[in-house]
Amino acid sequence: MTSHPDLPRETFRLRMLIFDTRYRSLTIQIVTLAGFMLLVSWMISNTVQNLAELGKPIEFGFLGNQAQYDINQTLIAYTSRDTHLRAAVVGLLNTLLVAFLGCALATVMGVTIGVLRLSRNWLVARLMTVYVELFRNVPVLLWILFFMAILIESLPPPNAFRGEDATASMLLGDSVALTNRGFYIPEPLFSRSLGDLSVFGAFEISLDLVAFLAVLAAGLWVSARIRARADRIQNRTGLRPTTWYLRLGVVVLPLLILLAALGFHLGYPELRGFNFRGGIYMRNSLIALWLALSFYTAAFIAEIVRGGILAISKGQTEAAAALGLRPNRIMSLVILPQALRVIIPPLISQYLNLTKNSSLAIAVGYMDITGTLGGITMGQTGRELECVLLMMLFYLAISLVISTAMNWYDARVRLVER
Amino acid sequence: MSDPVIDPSRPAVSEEVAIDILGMNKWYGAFHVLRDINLTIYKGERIVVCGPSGSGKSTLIRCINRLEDHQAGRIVVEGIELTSDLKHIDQVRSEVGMVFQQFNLFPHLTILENCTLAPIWVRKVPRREAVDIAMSYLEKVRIPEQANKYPGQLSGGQQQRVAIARALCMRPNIMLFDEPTSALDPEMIKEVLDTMIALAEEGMTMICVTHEMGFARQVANRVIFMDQGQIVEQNAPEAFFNAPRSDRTRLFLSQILGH
Amino acid sequence: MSDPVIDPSRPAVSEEVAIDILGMNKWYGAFHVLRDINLTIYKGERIVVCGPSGSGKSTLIRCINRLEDHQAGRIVVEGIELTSDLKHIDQVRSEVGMVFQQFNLFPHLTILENCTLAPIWVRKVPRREAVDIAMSYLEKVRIPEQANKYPGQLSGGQQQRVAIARALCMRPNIMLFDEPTSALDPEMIKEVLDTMIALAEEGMTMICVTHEMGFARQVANRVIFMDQGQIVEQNAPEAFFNAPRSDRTRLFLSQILGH
Amino acid sequence: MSDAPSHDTAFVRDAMLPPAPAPASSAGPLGWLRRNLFSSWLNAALTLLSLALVAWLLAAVLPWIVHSSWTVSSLSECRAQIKEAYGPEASGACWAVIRERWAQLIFGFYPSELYWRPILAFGIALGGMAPVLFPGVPRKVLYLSVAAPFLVPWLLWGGTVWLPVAVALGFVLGCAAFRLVTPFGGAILGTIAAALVPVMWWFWLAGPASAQLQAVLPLGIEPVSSRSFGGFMLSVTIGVTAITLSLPFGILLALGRQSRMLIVKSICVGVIEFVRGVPLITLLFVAWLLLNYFMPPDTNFDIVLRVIIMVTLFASAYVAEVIRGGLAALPRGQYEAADALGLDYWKAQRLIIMPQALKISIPGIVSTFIGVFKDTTLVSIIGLLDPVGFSNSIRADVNWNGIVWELYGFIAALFFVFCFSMSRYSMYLERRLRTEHR
Amino acid sequence: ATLDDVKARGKLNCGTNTGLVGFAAPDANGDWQGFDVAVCRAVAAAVLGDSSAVEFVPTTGKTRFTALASGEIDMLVRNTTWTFSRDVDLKFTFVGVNYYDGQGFMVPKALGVSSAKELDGATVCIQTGTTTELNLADFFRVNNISYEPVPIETNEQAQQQYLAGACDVYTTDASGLAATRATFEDPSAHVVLPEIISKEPLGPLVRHGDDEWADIVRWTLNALIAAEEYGVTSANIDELTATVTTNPEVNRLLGTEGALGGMLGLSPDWAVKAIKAGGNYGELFEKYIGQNTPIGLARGLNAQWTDGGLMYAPPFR
Ligand SMILES: Nc1ncnc2c1ncn2[C@@H]1O[C@H](COP(=O)(O)OP(=O)(O)OP(=O)(O)O)[C@@H](O)[C@H]1O
Ligand SMILES: Nc1ncnc2c1ncn2[C@@H]1O[C@H](COP(=O)(O)OP(=O)(O)OP(=O)(O)O)[C@@H](O)[C@H]1O
Ligand SMILES: [Mg+2]
Ligand SMILES: [Mg+2]
Repeated sequence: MTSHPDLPRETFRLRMLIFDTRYRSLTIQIVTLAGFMLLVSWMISNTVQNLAELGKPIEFGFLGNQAQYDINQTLIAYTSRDTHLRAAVVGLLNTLLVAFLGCALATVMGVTIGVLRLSRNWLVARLMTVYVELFRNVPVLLWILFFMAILIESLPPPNAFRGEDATASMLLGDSVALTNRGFYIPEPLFSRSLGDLSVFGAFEISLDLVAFLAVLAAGLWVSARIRARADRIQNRTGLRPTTWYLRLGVVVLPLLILLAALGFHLGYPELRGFNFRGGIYMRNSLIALWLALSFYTAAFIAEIVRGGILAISKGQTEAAAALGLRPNRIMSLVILPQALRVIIPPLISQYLNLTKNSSLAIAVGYMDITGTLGGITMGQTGRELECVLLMMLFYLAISLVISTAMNWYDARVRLVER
Repeated sequence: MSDPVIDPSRPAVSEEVAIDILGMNKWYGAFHVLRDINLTIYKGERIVVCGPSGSGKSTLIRCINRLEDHQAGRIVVEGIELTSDLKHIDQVRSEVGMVFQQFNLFPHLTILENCTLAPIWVRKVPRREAVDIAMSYLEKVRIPEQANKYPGQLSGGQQQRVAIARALCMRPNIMLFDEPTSALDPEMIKEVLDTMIALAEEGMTMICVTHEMGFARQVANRVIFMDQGQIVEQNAPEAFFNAPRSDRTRLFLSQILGH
Repeated sequence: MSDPVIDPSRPAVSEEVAIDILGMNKWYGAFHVLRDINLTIYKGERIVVCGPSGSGKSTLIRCINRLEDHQAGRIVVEGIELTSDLKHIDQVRSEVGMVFQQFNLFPHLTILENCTLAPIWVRKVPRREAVDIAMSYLEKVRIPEQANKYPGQLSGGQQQRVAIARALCMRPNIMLFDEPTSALDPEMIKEVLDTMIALAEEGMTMICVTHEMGFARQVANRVIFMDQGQIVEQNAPEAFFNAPRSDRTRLFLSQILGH
Repeated sequence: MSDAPSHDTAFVRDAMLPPAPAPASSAGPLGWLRRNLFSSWLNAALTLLSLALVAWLLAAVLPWIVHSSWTVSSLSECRAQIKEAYGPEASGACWAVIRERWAQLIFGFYPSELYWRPILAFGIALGGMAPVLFPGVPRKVLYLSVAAPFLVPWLLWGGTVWLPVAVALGFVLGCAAFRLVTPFGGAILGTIAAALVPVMWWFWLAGPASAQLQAVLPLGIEPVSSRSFGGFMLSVTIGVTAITLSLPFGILLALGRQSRMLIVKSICVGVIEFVRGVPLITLLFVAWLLLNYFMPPDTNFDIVLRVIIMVTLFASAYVAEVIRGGLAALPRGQYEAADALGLDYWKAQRLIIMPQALKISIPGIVSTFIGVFKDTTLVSIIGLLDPVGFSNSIRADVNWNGIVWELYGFIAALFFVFCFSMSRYSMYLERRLRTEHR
Repeated sequence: ATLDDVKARGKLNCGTNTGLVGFAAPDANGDWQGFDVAVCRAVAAAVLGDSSAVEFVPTTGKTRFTALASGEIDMLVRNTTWTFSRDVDLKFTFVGVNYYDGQGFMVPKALGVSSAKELDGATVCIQTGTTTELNLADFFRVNNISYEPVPIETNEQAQQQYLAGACDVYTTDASGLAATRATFEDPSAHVVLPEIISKEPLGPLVRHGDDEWADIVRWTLNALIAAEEYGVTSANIDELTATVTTNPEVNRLLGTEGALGGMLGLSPDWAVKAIKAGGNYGELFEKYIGQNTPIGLARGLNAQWTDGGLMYAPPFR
């Protein structure tokens, strides 16, 4: 194939922009881009003009000003003399906290309910159906308000614990107090504490926690090695050594030793003054939000789990059973690996939904990012544009991270097809 | 009808009993699926079960490895009675291999892993040995080169042959087949039947639900015809096909062989 | 091999050129699918294209109505050169009808609506007239009584005949067929081929990718054999089948006619 | 037979066995109980536990619901009445607040003599959706579907009849522009014209034109400002409008996202991912706080309108993803067949692709609608009086200060009934789609 | 200008609370009632001659300023404290004070607390988005005692938490405390502590930059206050307008002398209409929040200056 009568190069004419498939898509894209840019720049110029008229040019300097308000729930040190920026960071961490707690509880509940919905027990299956339908067909905002109201109305106030004729008492040997302000649980204390580590002078991280995590990680690593060894032995001899006590031991024992070395003891909450003092205090707002988000999301997760398990056809279980596999092995070797592929992607998008729904925290006064940056800060400084922009950026960043994780997982586990 | 093709090498049947079913009854709720089944199968026998749809063929063989439980009567497999005792069920299941209509391969495992899974976890065979066994059976079903592919990448016929190899890897004494070819295209049916014929020639005890009458003539010692949850007729294949004694059998055969 | 069956009524071929392909090349990315194709097809010719899988047959006929674009060389259809000019593409497409292996009927429209859609929206024919045309073609393919059913309610052979009728409703001068029978069961293949033969007898210019050699012998003026993206051999059917000149053709024919 | 089986097993059954009744353990109510509730120790324990839970819940809630008061007009009277009727320890529900305020919870401040208008409007909206939602609806109903988008807002907001007419005229103008321009300008210019002409008409001419017409021929009904919208009606209005409007945008976004043109694709992906990545509440903040900034100085949209705009944007992104799924489910052959018949892009989309893709997507769209509808409760956070917002206002009335559960319960029940029936419906649709021949 | 807009529209857009007992709440017929609402009605009557020509826009603590700044509403009467930064930085004009308030604390009597200084470690419910948050932070810091803030979105939720004992203290403007307390089952079980930790002058506000409009709102409010001072009530106003009184100040107020209305761009009897809309300041007070209502607020600081209060309308001349 040496030469072929090639097309004579056509000279360009204007109508080719529209009628020639080669240039056509270029035209469309340029028109679209131009239209989009026009729209955006029109809106930006309007905004600039409007804000100039109001005398509020866009600037973020206000973040450096004193916030002047207090926040009850903080993961890092904060006082009303700190800046708006720090208040925003407090809110951000609070969002992440409730999102994390919510995802964890929702997963546990969702999986349990999803599995129970498939139970052969008629009553249990029906009850779970009622649960799922009830929770997913009522707005989450109402659930949040409901849970808050239930906590407030049904639990005793701290002063009911007081005095001779106390109407309420602490649980578990006076270590846990459930009040309508929140739950007080014992806190870990260390009599030989390692102290705190200051990061950039802005945050303090407890060295005890760091040490704990380090030992835990080491324990888990050793445990994984033991498992790998068990795998090797099984491959060689066919017999799998029983290792669970060993694996548990290497994780738990060093931790116990570390705790003993640090002088670990529990600080119990006790009623002093108006409130309980000491212990870890989980406020109502956090608990209500946490429970409502988890219960609501669990209904969706339950459906996902149920769908995932149903998607693994009955045939898979039967085939595995016919090979003589025991039910627990069927679960771990055949059903779970397959069901997880179906379950995890929608599960992750439920996590994303939960995180986004946590922005309803303001309904119960939990100081997440919409409560601090998008709430009090915005109200006090009148910087709506800047605050909303920052909030959106934060949520976008979260969803970007989560969807990247999901895509990665998706690509990793996709079943090989023809 | 032409003369039945009888394979001269058809191995003889021993005296030992492989499966003994005595007055077995099964209900689904109030629906009486299996009615008073009495059946003795000897080692090395190849039984073909046929009958109209819904007659309980699948249920019968699923009872034999206790994928379903029966409510009355006894089933004794290789001397072990099937009760709700888990130990017995496990023993029986590792003696009995089963091949399903829908293959039911594990799509997340490679062909090789499909075949070694049960030997490793149930029989506690060292992995290397399990792989050797698996490869030998994959060679027997003539697809050793596919060992590292996933089920989704294979054709239906290949998948069904893998399913057979997977069951064989447990070195069962008895094989159950539930319409192994009915989900396959015609050209694939042949490759699967060939595999099964080869297996029969080695003297494996087999119970096979199928409507492939050619296969039945070629390998079966006995053909069982079921209807409405009962064994209506059983006989050697030539007698069964040439001189069916019951009206129902005749009707069924005329329908099946009609085209 | 027996003598080719030559239909005595096979219409003569005119002098006018229907399709002219000159030094055409096409790449998918870096993969050279069609290599230097030169082919002239006259009005009224019936061409059968055959060749091994992946040889570029489909790609070739898809280039003719520009479902794919080519990167070098020229394709002139009914005097209109296929460039990237939309007007030309539209003109060519309304001159050329195409029938796909997978029928590709529109499942949400009735048979009649499938057939009248393009005449109404592309040719701007009044609805009443379009219905008349459609009914006449549906009669030609012998399924007028199905006109108000949906494609999902028809058998594969019927669907393929509807697909042919749908293409004919645009009154094309040229018909392209891409393995129209390969997704069909044997008994349905015949009804579709009969329809195509009837069409051929009317003198329609046809290019047909098919492995139905009986059909090729009966209606083709010319058989083209492709391999590796090139036209390896072309000839009148009797010569092609009886005295293939290239080794590859011989090999291919022996495989195809082997069973 | 050389190798006849050594056991003569030949057997023929002469008389067929009749089915025998199942043993008690597997049939009858006892069998049912055993199988479904007490099949093992674990199951029995679970059953008892569940029963205890149900009993406990009912014991806690039932007396409260039953020991109720329906007739009084304030919370204190209600408490007194319940104490009197059921003893000093009894606590019961003051359903009287619902009796007094249910109309507000449902219609907000909408003038009570005009309640027929929203009711009729939602009837029409439902009728308009019927051809999509139910099989075998007569074709004539399609006229209603076309008219509904203009009729419904007119009924809700009232005012001159010429405004909806003028708006509808915009679409006619768009079509006309497309027809006129396409022959010489091609589909691209045609599309641009079809988009620009109506937009210009709506922006600059529709208002004056309808005012002129109104002056010449006054035809209209009493206008109701969207400030008066509230309660459940507000939720439904926002939800239904947003979903309806989001369909065209969702389709465009989905097509854009499927497109091979990089710029178009990235713009659409950007918009979709942005909207899906932020919580609705931030978009509502934008509606309340920022949307007016984005507009030229001195334009002032109604807040309900602004909320509808943002919720529409929100719904569009989700609908786009649903429709993308529908598009992906279509085989490539459909596109090719359309091409081969000579249909151009828009005709192929309109006649071939969209009808099928949308049909597949309907269950997904219904689910999206349920989600959006539930999310409309968030407007209470920006001070609109949807049912949740209204419950706060009712509690600000001296008479009802302090009432909680009755209002929340009523609102939750309203939402539950609505959403539950919708979700059942979408499941039915899904089943229907699966069984229908495609 | 805003006046022209309002006249063209035929309706006054007035921002109010989404619901605050005594100050703004819709009744069973869907009509807004309350002390703040009455100011809106008076302005509407003065400008448009119709006290019902008001579109009430419920706003939250977060949304109120934007609504005003963006022109969504013409004026805001939502117990909004007049502060420096709101006036100067947020660019609003406070046209007067319709209620002098101060932040106070309410506690259950059973707690045995008699001063806010004894509240060390207490849990305090506050409504967010208001100045109370800032005052509270300052108060406790200055007194070097600790507290646990519980931010709450609406007054109703705050009340619910307080009653259930989820907070020891409820703090908000003293008027709000009184109003809330009044609706309790047993109001006597709760006390409002003596400390008033802040000055909270509450009043209507408008946007910067439209002084004519600000004047209208300012003088409508003043007219209500002055009317009380001069004894002009909704009962005797018709009589007083019909016969020119001896008091020239009253005459100028009622438009029977001079042309004050014209200077505002309104009709001469603008103030008459405003007063007739609901009554003079004192009447409004008594009707919505006074001693004889369930809320039962004393006039206190809000009495006329002649009675030792701060209500002092500049002269109408
Ligand atoms: N899990 C079940 N619950 C209730 N009835 C069942 C169940 N499984 C099967 N059946 C019923 O039991 C009867 C026998 O079913 P079985 O599958 O054994 O028939 P079969 O002879 O294998 O039919 P086919 O040739 O269609 O596979 C049928 O009527 C079937 O409807
Ligand atoms: N869209 C595409 N992108 C890249 N390669 C393609 C594409 N479509 C086809 N090919 C490749 O081009 C070659 C020719 O394909 P084509 O479909 O024309 O073959 P064919 O002769 O019709 O084969 P068959 O008989 O299997 O239909 C094949 O190797 C195929 O893999
Ligand atoms: Mg079966
Ligand atoms: Mg092809």
